[in-house]
Order: sequence, then structure tokens, then C-alpha cells
Amino acid sequence: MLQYIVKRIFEMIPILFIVSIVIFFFTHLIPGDPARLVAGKDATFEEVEIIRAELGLDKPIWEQYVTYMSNLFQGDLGTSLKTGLPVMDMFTDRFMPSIYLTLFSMVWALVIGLLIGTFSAVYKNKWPDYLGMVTAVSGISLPGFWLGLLLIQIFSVKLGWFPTGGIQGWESYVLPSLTLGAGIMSMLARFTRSSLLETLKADFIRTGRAKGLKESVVIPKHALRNSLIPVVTIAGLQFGFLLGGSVVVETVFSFPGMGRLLIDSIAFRDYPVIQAEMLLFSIEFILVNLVVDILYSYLNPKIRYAT
Amino acid sequence: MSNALLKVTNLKKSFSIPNGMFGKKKSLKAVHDVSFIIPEGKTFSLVGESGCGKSTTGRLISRLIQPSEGEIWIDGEEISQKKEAHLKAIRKKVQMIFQDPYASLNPRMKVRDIVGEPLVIHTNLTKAERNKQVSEMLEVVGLSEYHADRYAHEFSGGQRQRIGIARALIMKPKLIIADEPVSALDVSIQSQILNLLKDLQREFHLTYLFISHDLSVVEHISDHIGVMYLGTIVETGPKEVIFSNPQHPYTKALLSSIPIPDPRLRRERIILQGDLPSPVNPPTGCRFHTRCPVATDICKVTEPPVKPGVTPDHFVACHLVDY
Amino acid sequence: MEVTREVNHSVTVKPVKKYSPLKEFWKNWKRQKTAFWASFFILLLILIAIIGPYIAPYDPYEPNYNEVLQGPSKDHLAGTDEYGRDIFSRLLAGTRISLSVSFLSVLLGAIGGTILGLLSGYFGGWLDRIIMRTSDVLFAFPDILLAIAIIAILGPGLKNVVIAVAVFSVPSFARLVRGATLEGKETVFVEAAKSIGASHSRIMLKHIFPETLGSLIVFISMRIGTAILAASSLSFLGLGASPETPDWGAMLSLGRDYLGTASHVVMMPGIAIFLTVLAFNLVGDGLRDVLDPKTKNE
Amino acid sequence: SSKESGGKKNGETGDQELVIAVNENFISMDPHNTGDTNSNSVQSAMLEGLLGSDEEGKIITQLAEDYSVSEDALTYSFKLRQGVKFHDGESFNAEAVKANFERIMNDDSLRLYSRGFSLITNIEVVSDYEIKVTLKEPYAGMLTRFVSAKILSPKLLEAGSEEIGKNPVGTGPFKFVEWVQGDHLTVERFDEYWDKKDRVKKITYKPVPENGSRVAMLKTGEAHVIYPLPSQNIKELESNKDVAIQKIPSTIARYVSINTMKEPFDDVRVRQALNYAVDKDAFISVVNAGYGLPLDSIIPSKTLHYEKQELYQHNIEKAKELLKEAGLADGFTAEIWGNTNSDTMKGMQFIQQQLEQIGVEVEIKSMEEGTLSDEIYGAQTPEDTKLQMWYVSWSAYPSDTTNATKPLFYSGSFPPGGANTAYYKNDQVDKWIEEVNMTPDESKQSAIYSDIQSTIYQDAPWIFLGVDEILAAKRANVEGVFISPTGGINVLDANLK
Amino acid sequence: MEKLLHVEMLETEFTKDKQKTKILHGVTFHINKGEVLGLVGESGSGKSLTSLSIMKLFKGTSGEISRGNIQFHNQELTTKSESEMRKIRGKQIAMIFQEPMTSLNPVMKIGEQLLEPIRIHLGFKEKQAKEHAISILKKVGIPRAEEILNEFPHQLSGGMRQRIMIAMAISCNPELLIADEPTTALDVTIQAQILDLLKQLQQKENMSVLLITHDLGVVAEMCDRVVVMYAGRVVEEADVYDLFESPKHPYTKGLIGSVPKIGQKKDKLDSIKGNVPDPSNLPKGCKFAPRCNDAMGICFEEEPPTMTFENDRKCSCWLYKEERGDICV
Ligand SMILES: Nc1ncnc2c1ncn2[C@@H]1O[C@H](COP(=O)(O)OP(=O)(O)OP(=O)(O)O)[C@@H](O)[C@H]1O
Ligand SMILES: Nc1ncnc2c1ncn2[C@@H]1O[C@H](COP(=O)(O)OP(=O)(O)OP(=O)(O)O)[C@@H](O)[C@H]1O
Ligand SMILES: [Mg+2]
Ligand SMILES: [Mg+2]
Repeated sequence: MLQYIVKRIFEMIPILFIVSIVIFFFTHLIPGDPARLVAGKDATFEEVEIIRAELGLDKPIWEQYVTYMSNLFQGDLGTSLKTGLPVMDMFTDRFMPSIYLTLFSMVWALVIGLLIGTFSAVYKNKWPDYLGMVTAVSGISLPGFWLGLLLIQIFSVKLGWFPTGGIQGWESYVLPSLTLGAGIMSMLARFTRSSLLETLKADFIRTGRAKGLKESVVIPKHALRNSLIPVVTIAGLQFGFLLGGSVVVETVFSFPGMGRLLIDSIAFRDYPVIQAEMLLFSIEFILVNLVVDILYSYLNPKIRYAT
Repeated sequence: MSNALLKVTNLKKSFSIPNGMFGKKKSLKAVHDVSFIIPEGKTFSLVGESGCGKSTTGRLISRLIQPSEGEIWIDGEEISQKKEAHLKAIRKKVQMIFQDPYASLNPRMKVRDIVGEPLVIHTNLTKAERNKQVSEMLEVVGLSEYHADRYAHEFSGGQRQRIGIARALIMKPKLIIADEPVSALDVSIQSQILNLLKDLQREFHLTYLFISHDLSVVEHISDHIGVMYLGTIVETGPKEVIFSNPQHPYTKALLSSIPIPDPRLRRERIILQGDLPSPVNPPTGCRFHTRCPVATDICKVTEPPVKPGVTPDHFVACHLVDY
Repeated sequence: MEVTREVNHSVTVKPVKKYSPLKEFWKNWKRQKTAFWASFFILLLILIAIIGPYIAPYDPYEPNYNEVLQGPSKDHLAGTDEYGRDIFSRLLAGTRISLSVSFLSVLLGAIGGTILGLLSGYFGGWLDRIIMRTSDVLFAFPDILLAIAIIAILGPGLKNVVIAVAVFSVPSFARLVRGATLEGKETVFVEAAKSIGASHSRIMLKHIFPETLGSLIVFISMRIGTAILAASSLSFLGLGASPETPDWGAMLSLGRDYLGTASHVVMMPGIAIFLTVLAFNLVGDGLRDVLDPKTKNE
Repeated sequence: SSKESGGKKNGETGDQELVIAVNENFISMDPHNTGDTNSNSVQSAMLEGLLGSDEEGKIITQLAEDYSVSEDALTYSFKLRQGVKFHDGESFNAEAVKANFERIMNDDSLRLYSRGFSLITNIEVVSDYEIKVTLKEPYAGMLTRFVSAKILSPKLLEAGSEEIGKNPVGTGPFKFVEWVQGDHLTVERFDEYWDKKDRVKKITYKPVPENGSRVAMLKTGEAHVIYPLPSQNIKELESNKDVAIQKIPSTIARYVSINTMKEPFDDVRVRQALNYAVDKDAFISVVNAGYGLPLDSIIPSKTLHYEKQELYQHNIEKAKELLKEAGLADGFTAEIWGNTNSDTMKGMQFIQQQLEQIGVEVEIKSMEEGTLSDEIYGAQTPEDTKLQMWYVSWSAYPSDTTNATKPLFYSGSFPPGGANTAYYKNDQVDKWIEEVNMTPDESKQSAIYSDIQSTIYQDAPWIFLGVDEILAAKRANVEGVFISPTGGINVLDANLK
Repeated sequence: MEKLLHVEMLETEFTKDKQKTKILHGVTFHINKGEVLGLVGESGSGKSLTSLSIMKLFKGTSGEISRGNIQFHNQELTTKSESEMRKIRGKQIAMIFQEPMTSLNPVMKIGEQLLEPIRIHLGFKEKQAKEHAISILKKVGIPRAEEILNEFPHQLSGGMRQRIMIAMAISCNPELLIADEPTTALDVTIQAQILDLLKQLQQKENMSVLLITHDLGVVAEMCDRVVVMYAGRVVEEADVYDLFESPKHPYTKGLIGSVPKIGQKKDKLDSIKGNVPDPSNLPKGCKFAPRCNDAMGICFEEEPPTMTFENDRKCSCWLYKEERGDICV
């Protein structure tokens, strides 16, 4: 297993290499002149050129690429064009809150999604099913920022239960993760339901009942674990959605995360930040999928024991 | 043997299969050195247990997959390594009937289009001409024009298998490869189809490669039989020899395993111990030695040669048989 | 499993009654109650998309500075916005825009993804690897970020929103179709088609593509919901339709400043989006149940 | 109305902490290289220049006790305040000032370098508390630059630019505590500040880009001051007795710059027609929710040397007539560009609606900021540009009339060299601009600027729209916090009651 | 002989779209103690449904017993509650299914699955249960029993899995074992092993077995008595020797004639024309009449009653109306 993980991590290297190339050229493809943006509206032509030279943007693009890559290999993500701070420094404060936000969203979405999905499947075509599925379909049908704004109005302004934004403590994570996780929760609830329904038709469920097992044993012990296999895969893929969805949520909740930084950096053509962050997203995504694969193999003994 | 329509020599096929999530690819020897001949107008059957390579052999001959090694001569033409583009002519001569009458017909096509599809591919006939031929062919297999505008799933298993047969026959092929054409059917329907296949053979002078795991069906339909075990043919010969004077211990065991539908004939059987070994790691020496009730030391190390059997067209691959 | 399916089929032979796929679909569709009504709602939306601008009580673009930010009333069913424009009229006019943006982008994405998925799944090998690795890279970038980047390159505007949403839909469609193709490729009837000498293109188009169609339609209907949401998110981030356009997403995002003061400006387009996306999701769910052979006969 | 429950819970931080929510992230704490208002606001809590500005934007002394400018407008002499300490314990003196100015002079990548400091030829430390700066040519904006050039601790200067950007050390009433990127920046009262007064213990600045969220924070009491206050929320907040609203006329001019070199805009009648077609009052009430003033000159009224011009009163008939004279009775079509900011979008929509009345069909192209700036500054010559109309705003320090005119109307400021996106070229105006910048005498300056204003206003290179009123709101218990006409937040005397 | 199970006039139906379809029509038969009863018939004739009805395993389907009695040891099963049934399932009546592949939970270790019924029904504690499990595994001929407990189903071959299923079924010493096509999915050589095992166990434990199959060979090999079903009805019931020697019902005759027999030099097999009818669209009269070569006028009009003949044979066919025999029902 460990060997496998190490192998997978090594396999990441060429992918990330390609990704970094793509990102680099992609970033530079975006129209807009960072030198001009750094210099400001009232800057003269000469000022812009001075800044361009300062930022190394006057060199041919391949030369910039070589510099970028060689820095990257030395673990240097570069310096933000906009703030003049090392990209690392800009990430340090934002990275963990982003991760927490994503994780909290994922965790509650998983727990609630599984619960709703399970109840819906077990009480198929009865009111818990209808209730669960109405919740779930609504969850994927609401525009995220709309939901966020509503939550602020209700829970911050009217009730005063949670702060409207920022990160002061765990309370600050509640509304953003509710907003961010809603879609995934719904998705997972639906997947759990259909997966569980499929599993409940399986022969081994009948076997379990024929053994004289209670439903309260058959469902969680025999059915749910089998149903989790597709659910986990979906959850992994949804992680990408979380990373992206956070952009909107971070905007609504003035949450100091990575998504907002990326938007700002794109607006400012802050190449080093965009590149570093895209790379980071790719790494996260690949790592998450590695975790999913491992989890998957844990859930599915066929994969675990394949020889 | 004269007039061999199909001649297969030393056919081999291995698949590389993924080894779970955590391992390298492995090679699975599905077919391992298979040779046989089918004279024109005769039926040759391949029998054996699940996974022994019967279907793979059939698919190799129809060139749905490419052999790793060996030769396939059909009607005097060697086709084992031909490129897809050059196979069209062969595809006219060789047709297949599949085991699963539900899966082998496209559920979204009408019977007329299913049966007529070979005509679209191989001929320039007009629609009307095609329809005429389709109707004729439906009559031949015991269906009628009246069924032509329906979808496959409106038919019962037996009827579907007839549609499949009609599709196979419409190009007037020489060789028909029938891969377990009756295994999925109820006994009452199975006999209908077996009877039909026999009739058609006589009428159109067809040559059959018949694949089955059911020895009683095989006995009923074939002229020659090849018994397969784990990718190789262990015994081949005329049906009479195989059934009345089997030589290979596996053939004997197989024959004795069949439950006979007559309570008075309950008997002591040879019950083979253990399971079929995996074709990924086939046993050394004689592939059957792990389950063979009479295996000796040599069987564990040396692969048995193919030896002539009781009649000129009978061969056995067993160390312990000598003629 | 296998056996029960056989039973089901072999006994449904009614050689007298003629089978029509459409009729059968209709029969099953009527049974999907929520989806059935949701599909009516969508039909209504499509109708509005066609005639909406003609039946709107007011000019959706015409400002009326005397009636700014009025709440819903008899005169203005959904109230007015900050320019005194009638929100109801704007919603009606916006139906066409929002629907066509989402339809178009999903359709483009579906076409692109289907072609890539079919080729990738059918031929496998290096082609498959290139297509799938590329889509992996695309996958690694969250949808919205990808769209933002694309729009950063192309500039904002509805046309580019369509392109951006289409581009980020491509990998999902490619994967879906590839999966279905891999499955379809293994079906016996494809093998049968191959054995009678059918060409690759014939097999792909006549035999495999129709197999993928069911899941494709389901996915398209679900994706339309996603596309509407994505387009409105892009508007929210200021990258969508030009501001005077009564695009729902744009209305929603420009109206969000009034959430605390004149909430109908936000609520109305929000509800329109919500209901539409909901309807598409419900229809998607229903279609899945009807088109999927596994759940079809329940 | 606001719910006190929220206020209490989130106000737990205590009365000694003031929270200020602004709309954008702070970019850098390096005062010599800052272009954005919000960073400036934060810096001004911690850092001081030789000169400062008052509520109206007038220049006052800060670290200098007194200053004078020579006749030839080349030499600036400062007498420095004594007994001032930096937050790190260093003492403030002429050497410290010199070190700061030299840093700017020697690093051409700093913003302030090209804004005046590159003109410095000599810095003379006359005594410990006296310093003289000599320029190579007269520059009217220089005094304003001495406001911007905050004085940092010499120790910090040695630590280098990266450290300066993250961890500023100055002489201001508050000292830096922490800056959590994207979330907040906190400063703390500096008890040895030279001007002793009651001040709040701590100030936290938070960037909150979403308008609704900022307002919500004010209502819940999570923030004590919010800037900017979205105009649509004013009505709602006015009735709230816990909240006080501030409206300050700004130096932010809103206009549509018209490419005077493109047909049909090269005809002054057309440009005037456009000006007559737009109802400025309606503009202010629609786009700014009623908060703002018409732009009745080429510079806002708060700017030094401002002189009111006769407004292009809303007059459709006249506009149509002018168009007819110009041979465009049937109107024409044109494109207006702007960024994707929601206020800009609103403004452009408004212009579109207004011009439609005289038959001018306007197509709105909102572009993301970077792309827009590429489109505008990417054109190397006036012939290259595709720009027709640009909906934009400009802001300069009230004391810096140069910056409010030269980059915008001087023919040497055509893009990419400057922001003269109207491609306005008037030889007479060019001469005046050159002249006024050589003149140290304020009254003479005033006279020239008077001519400049009336000429340009007549030439109508812009559609003159309005001057924003700066809107901010604070909780009623906040004292001593005010917003300057440029949008800077002054917390010098901030306190909570 | 003691009757262990008596099924009488059993009717089971499914509901779809509020419409009920009756699948089983008056199914009547019994199983004696220690006997192997074969239940044969074509696909869809209701064999599996009969067994599920006995166990009342309808959860997840719309099926329900609408009429009839099922007497097990003189207890009436049809009126028992779900929790009472749970005490019977796996303890007194155990069941094995056709697909050993899918009938075991793929993500649970063999041990976990095997121990479940032992714990519930026998109340054994961990160690004791495990010992018991191992002894059962040995009984069904599984080598390396202890290791197998820690393995997953996919690590075993089909034959081994079916042995596990059997072990699970017999672990609580049931009196009745229902085996629904236990060997259909297996290869002939493996089938021979399993049948052999079943026979041995049945004799050793004196268990009653309801063996469901469509393979007449298996019936002939294994059963004492045979019940033949067609379209949800019992059409013939007889001692296995009698059945094969002199089948009465034309359907039974057809079935036996359709099977190719080794050594039988027959160019053409007998066959039954037509197809199995749709349960929701059954013909009038005798359900087999449209496929029957001997059908008479009455066959298309009226359902034949069940007639009893010597040696406890039963058959429902109008052909025997004239023959001596009591008409029941
Ligand atoms: N495409 C393939 N890739 C990998 N392995 C394959 C493939 N096709 C067949 N095999 C393997 O080759 C072996 C022989 O398969 P084949 O289908 O020929 O057996 P068979 O005798 O037809 O069995 P059955 O009676 O089950 O149809 C099996 O172990 C099978 O798993
Ligand atoms: N869950 C269900 N819902 C509706 N109808 C069902 C269901 N299960 C079985 N049936 C119907 O009941 C009839 C009898 O089915 P059953 O499974 O008992 O047949 P069988 O004799 O066991 O056939 P096979 O040999 O194929 O297993 C069939 O017509 C089938 O369609
Ligand atoms: Mg096969
Ligand atoms: Mg069954």
C-alpha cells in the first residue's frame, strides 16, 4: 500500500510538469498588461516600462518560463507583482482557512447527504423520501451566492447568530460551509439514494434477510457500505467543485481564502500568484483523488486484495 | 481430411489484464495451442468448462480479436494476421450466432434493420430488394414478415435467437460460429433452436463451429468434438469415439459429471476434486494434473504431446494414453 | 439478476400489439409525476422564451425614474428595479436569454464531449490517453475558475459565457460518453455488428452512439441547470451579460445590493432561476428513471 | 432596523477595538509604492509624512513644524518636529528623512520615484531638525508628494523592501500589530505618540468586498465604520439611530471620455450634443442613488483652483439640433467601454438610455479591468485605438491640480503615455499646462487654471457627469474618524464612546 | 410419513401501478421430513416465487400472499409477523440461491457473514461461534477453514462460494433447506461436487430439501419426489421414478422429450411449440393448451382440476378426466 502511494506520488510529477507548462502559457495568454496594472492609471509610459523591466516581463516568454521553472524547482513560487510580497507569504494566511472551509463543507455534506440518501432509499416513495429529495434537488438548484446572501440576512442580520464574514472562530465557518456544501450535500444524497436502492436489490441483501437479520442490520451493515463505493468517487470529484465554488462563497462572506485571491490575482494579472495557485489547486485535486482511490480500495476489498 | 473449410493450427491468444489497482499487468493465456479442422458441411463442437477459452477461440476465428500466434485457414485463405480493412470478404463468409439472444440484438433497431444490416454493409441493394431478402430469411427461420417492423425486445428468447440466426444466414455464409446458441434458453425452446440449426445446415450446406458447455447438446448436434481444458484441446475426435470411448481422464470425468435425466441411471460418478485453475497461472506440465485422478509424476512437469487416438481422426493429449 | 430480466422480457411478447418507443416513453413519462409537471414548466418556459418579449406588459429596457424600486403590486407583478423597469417584463424577456445561453453552452459542450468521448472510448490507446489526460488537467481546474480564465482571455459577454461554460462541460461529457462507449463497445450486439463487417464509423454512429444517448439526455438536462447557475455565478463575478440585458443571472447579481432594502429585486430572478434549475433537475431525474433500463420498469 | 443582539455578540471584542470595513484588500504597506486608497488609509494610521492633509484635503504640517518654498519653486525647506519617536524606538530627525527620500530617489520601481522624487537633485541636512530639498525643475505637485512620502524608521529601511511591505514602522498614533492576508490588519495605539490625546486601543481594518456584507456588518456591530457605504442602503440606515452616515463631496470625477479623434466625435458639436443629452441630476439619482454633484468643470469642486463652469443643462432639443448641424440628424451608433464593476455597469446603462433619446445607439461593452486596460493602453498611436467612449472616473489629491489635468488633457499624455483617452489635443491648452506647472505662484496658477477649465469644458472631450459624494457610515459611538475627499480614512483621533 | 411443510392453495401477487398481477395460482404441495422435493418448470413458472413466499421474503418488492396456507410443523406461516418470521428464517428454514457470486456480500469477510446467523439464532458468543463456523466449513468440505474466514468472497471460486452459502444455510441445523437453482451457475464438474455434497448432508442430517431447478438431469439425480410447475400452477406431482417413466401431463412429457440425451440417436428432438405466456395475459382455460399437441376443445375453455392418481400422483389435465381418479378442488 505504502509502495503504491509512493508510486502514485511519483506519477504526479510528470502530470504536474505538464500542468505547470499549461498553466504558465495559459496565464500569459490572458490579455492584460500587469506592468500597466501595477503602475496604475495615472502612470506614464516610461513608468510602465520601468516596472515592466523590474518585473522581468520585458524578456521573451520562453526566458520567463525558464526562470519560472528553475525557481519552481528550488521551491520558489515567486513574488507577487501586485503586492511585492513572496507568493508563499500571501498563501500562508489564506491556505488553512480555505482548507478548513472545504473540509467542513465536505464533512457536513457527507454526513447529511448520506443520512438523507439512506432514509430516502429505505423509505422509498414515502414521505421521508419525498422530503429528502425535495431538500436535495433544492440544494443543487439554488445559486450559491444567493443562498449565501439569504443566510447572511437571516442568520447574521436578523438573528445575529453567526458573523457575516471573516474568520474569527468556528462560528465564522458555519454559514460559508453551509452555503458551499449545500450543492454537494444534495448531490451525495441523491447518489447515496440511487446507489443504495441499487444495492438493496442485490442478491446478498436477500441472503441477509433469509438469514433472519433485522432491517436495522441489513441496511447499515450490508447495504450502506456497498453503496458507499460510488458515493466516495463522486465525493472526490466534487472536491474540484468545492475549490471552485469557494470563489463565490468567499466573495459573499468576505472570507479570506484562496479562491478570492485567485480572482483578484487574475484581475490584476498577477502571474506568479495565478500560476502558483493553479498549481496548488491541481496538486490538491490530484492528492484528493489519490485519497479517494485509497479509500475506494479500502471500501472495496476486490481492489485491495487484487494480486 | 479433404475439403477442410476451416483449419486452425497452433492458435494462441493471451490477454494482458490489469492486476488490481496496485500491481503490474499480467498475461492471461486464454487460448494455448489449439489446432483442429472442420470439413465442409460438418459440425465441430468445442466443449469445456467456463473460462477454458471456447469463446476466445471462436472470436479468434471470426477475427473479432487478433491471435497472438498460429494460423487460421478459412476456405483456403489464411486470415490470422490480416488487417481489419482486408477482412471484409471473410466477414461475408463467416457469421456468428451469440449466446445471449437479448444482448446480441441492438435494442434500438427494428428486426428488419438488424437482419438487413449485413446487406447494407456488403451489397448495394436497394431498400426494397433488401426488404425482400429479409422477409425471405425470416420465413426460413420460422418467423414472418409480420415480425419485421418490431423491436427485438418484443420477442421471446427463442424468437430472438431466430432473428440472430436470420442475420447470420442472410449473406449466405459458409461457416457459422455458434457460441453457446442455446445455453440461455429454456429446454423446450432449446430443442426448437437445435432442430432449426440442423435443418438449416442441411438446406444451406452450412459448416458449424458449435461452442457449448453442455455435453448432451453437443452430442446431439456435432460430427466432431474438441474437449477443451484451460486453453488447450485435450481430446478431439468423432463424436462417437468421444462419447463411447473417451481416452482423456478429463473427458471421462466430464462425461460422468453430467446429470442424466433418468432416475434409474443414478450411478457412481467421477467427481473431480478442486476448482479450475486460473489461466493466469496455469499449472505446469499437463494443465489437468492438479485435478486428475490418475496423474503421475511426469504429468506435473512435462506438457503431454498430442497423440493419435483410437481412430485416425482422434487425438488425445495425455501421458497415460498410448495407442 | 440475469434470469429475472429474461423472464420479464420473454413474457412481455405481445405479438399483436405494436410497440412504439414514443408511446412507451410517454406512458412511462406520465408515471413520473414530479418530472411530468416539471416538464410542463419547462415547456412553458420555452413558450415564454419564444413569445415572452411580446407579452411583456412593459418594455424591459425602458427606465421609469418615477417608479424606482417599487415592491410587487398590481401594476408591477414582480416590482420594479433601480431604474424603475418592470421586473416581471424583464424576467419574461430574460427567459429567452437564460435558456438559450444554457441550452447552447450545454449543447456545444455535449457535442464536443460526445465526439471526444466516442473516439476516446472506441479507439482507446494513445488517442484515449491524450483525450483523457487533457480532460484530467481540465478537471483539475475547478469549473468556475476555468470559466473565469476563459472569460479573462475572451472578455466578458454572453457569447463568451456560452463558450466558457461549453468548454468546462466538455470534459464531463467526454467522460460520460467515454464510459458509455466502453460499455457499449463490450455489448454483444456491437461484437455482432463487427462480425458482420460493419465499419468503425458505422459501429460508432449506429450502434454505440444510440446507447449513450439515454445517459446523454439525462446529463444534458441536469447540466442545463448547472449551466444556468454557472452563468449566473459568472454574472455575479461581473463576467457575464452586459448589464442592461435582462439575463436572470445579471439581474440577480446586479440586484444583490438591494437585498436588504428592496429584496424583491433579488428574490424574483432568484426564484426564477431556482424554479428553472429545479425543473431541469427534476426532468433529468425523471428521464433517468424512464430511460435507464435498470429503473425503467419499476 | 438593526438587531442589537447581533451587535452585542459580535461586539464582544470590547469598546477598545474599532473595526473598519473597507471594500478592497490592502495591497502593500510600503508607503513609497502604494497606489490604492485603502492601503493608504491603513498606512496613515501608522505612518506620517512631513506634511499631511486635513479633512478638506488641504495641506497641513505633520512631522514638519513649518515649511517654505523658494521663489523659483525649486527649493523646499522643512523645519522638523522634535522629540518624535518611531515605533521601534528610533528617533526621528533630518537624517531619517534623508534616508527615506534617498530610498525613493534611488529606486525607480517605486511609485513615488516618478512622481516628483526623481526630480530631486539635492537633499541637504541643515541641522538635526532642518532639511532642504532641491529640485531640478519646478513641479507644482511636489507638496502633495511630501504628503505621500511617509517617513519610515531608518532601521526598517535597512531591512529592505520586502520587510517594508509587510511590517511598516513609522511615527503615527498607531503601530502595526498583524496583517492576516485577506482577512484583517490590526494596529494598536502607540502610547508615545507626540500628540497625546484619548484614542482607541486597537483598530482592525477588514476588507469586505461584498456591499451587502459590509452593511450587514455595520448593522450587527461587527464593524464600526464602513467605507464605502452602498448608496442604496442609505435610506435604510438613516432611520437607524445607532448609525451615523457621512456624506463628503469627493475628488472623484465621473465622466465618459470621448475619443475626439474618431468620427463623428471629432466634431465638437457632437460632443456637446452628447453632453446636453444627459440629465446629470437623473444620473446622480439613478446611478449614485442621489448622492453626488454634477461635474460642472473639468475638475471636482474640492480640487485646488476649481472654477465652476456653466453646466450643459439637460436639453434634448438642443442636443438634437447640434447633431443636425453636424449632419447627424438620424443619430449614429457607438460603443461605450467600461469595467465590470456593478456601478460602472449601471452608469453605462444610464448613458445608453439617455443617448437613445437623441438617436444615438450605444452598445455597452463591459470588459474585465485587465482586458480593458490592455485595449486602451495597448494602442500605441491615436490611430490604433478602437476606443470610442470610455465610462470612467478619475481622482487626484485636492491639492494636486496637476495630476487632475495633465494626464487627462495634455497632448503628451495620449495612451500609452498617459490617460488622455479623449485624445484631446488643443495647442493652447498644452501651452497653458506646461506654463502652469512652472509657476510657483498660487494666484497665477489659479488664473491659468481658470482658462484651462473654461476652454476644455467648452471643447467637451468628455461627457461631464458627476462628482461622487463619498458615503461612509459609522456606529454612533465612533468619534474622530473621518473620510477625506479622496476616500482616505483618517483615524488620527479615533475613539469609541 | 411426517409432513414437514404443507403449502396449500397458495396465491401470490405483485402490484404495479395499482394493478395486481397474480403470479401463483393455488399452488399446493407438501414436503415430507427427510425428503428431497424437486420443483421444476420453465423460466417464469413461479418456482422462485414459491420459495420466497414460504420464507415471506417480499421486502423491497410489491409481492404479497393473497390467499392460501403454509403450514410448517403445524405452525401457520402466512399469518406470522415479520419479527416472528425472522426467528424462523435461517434457523428452521434456510435458503441458498442460484448465484453464489452475488449472494454473498462482496465487502464483508466470509467469517462475518457466516457468523451472523450463528450469533442470532444459536446465541453463541464470539469464540464458540467461530469454532462452530469452522466445524461447519469443514463439514462442507472447505480446506483451510480458518483462513477462509478472513477472506472476501471474490477471493474464492464459484464452487467454494456455493459451499460457503451451503455452510451458512446449514449452520443452524435447519429442518428445511430451500435450494433455488443451486448449481445452475456452476460448471458441470463443480455442479457434480455440490450436488454430491448436498446429497450427503441431506442424508446425514436428515434434512428436508426443496430443490428448485429447471434441469431435469439434476432432478433425476437428486430428488425423491417432483412437482412440475407451469404458469404459476402445479401441473403434476409424482414420485421421481414415476415421473420420468410415465409422465402424465403433456407439458411434463414435452419437457422430458426436449432434453437431448446422450446415446440417444435421434435426429430431431421433441420440442414444445410456442412460448411461455405472459402472467398478466394468460390464455383462458388450461394455460398450456395453446402449446399442447393434445389439446381438446375443453382445454381452451376451462381450467383442468387437479386429479389424484395411485401412488399419490397428481396431475391437472383434461386428458385424464375419464381415468379413475378423484377430482380434488
Ligand atoms: N478480452 C479479454 N480480456 C482479458 N481476458 C479475457 C478476455 N476475453 C476472455 N478472457 C479470459 O480468457 C479466458 C477464456 O475466456 P473464454 O470467454 O474464451 O471462455 P469460455 O470457454 O468461452 O467460457 P464461458 O463458458 O464462460 O463462456 C477466461 O479466463 C477469460 O476471463
Ligand atoms: N419483484 C417482482 N415484481 C413483479 N413480478 C415479479 C417479481 N418477481 C418475480 N415476478 C414475476 O413472477 C413470475 C415468476 O417468477 P419466478 O422468479 O418465480 O420464476 P422462476 O420459475 O423462478 O423462473 P427462473 O427459472 O427464471 O428462475 C415471473 O413472471 C416474474 O415476472
Ligand atoms: Mg464463452
Ligand atoms: Mg427462479
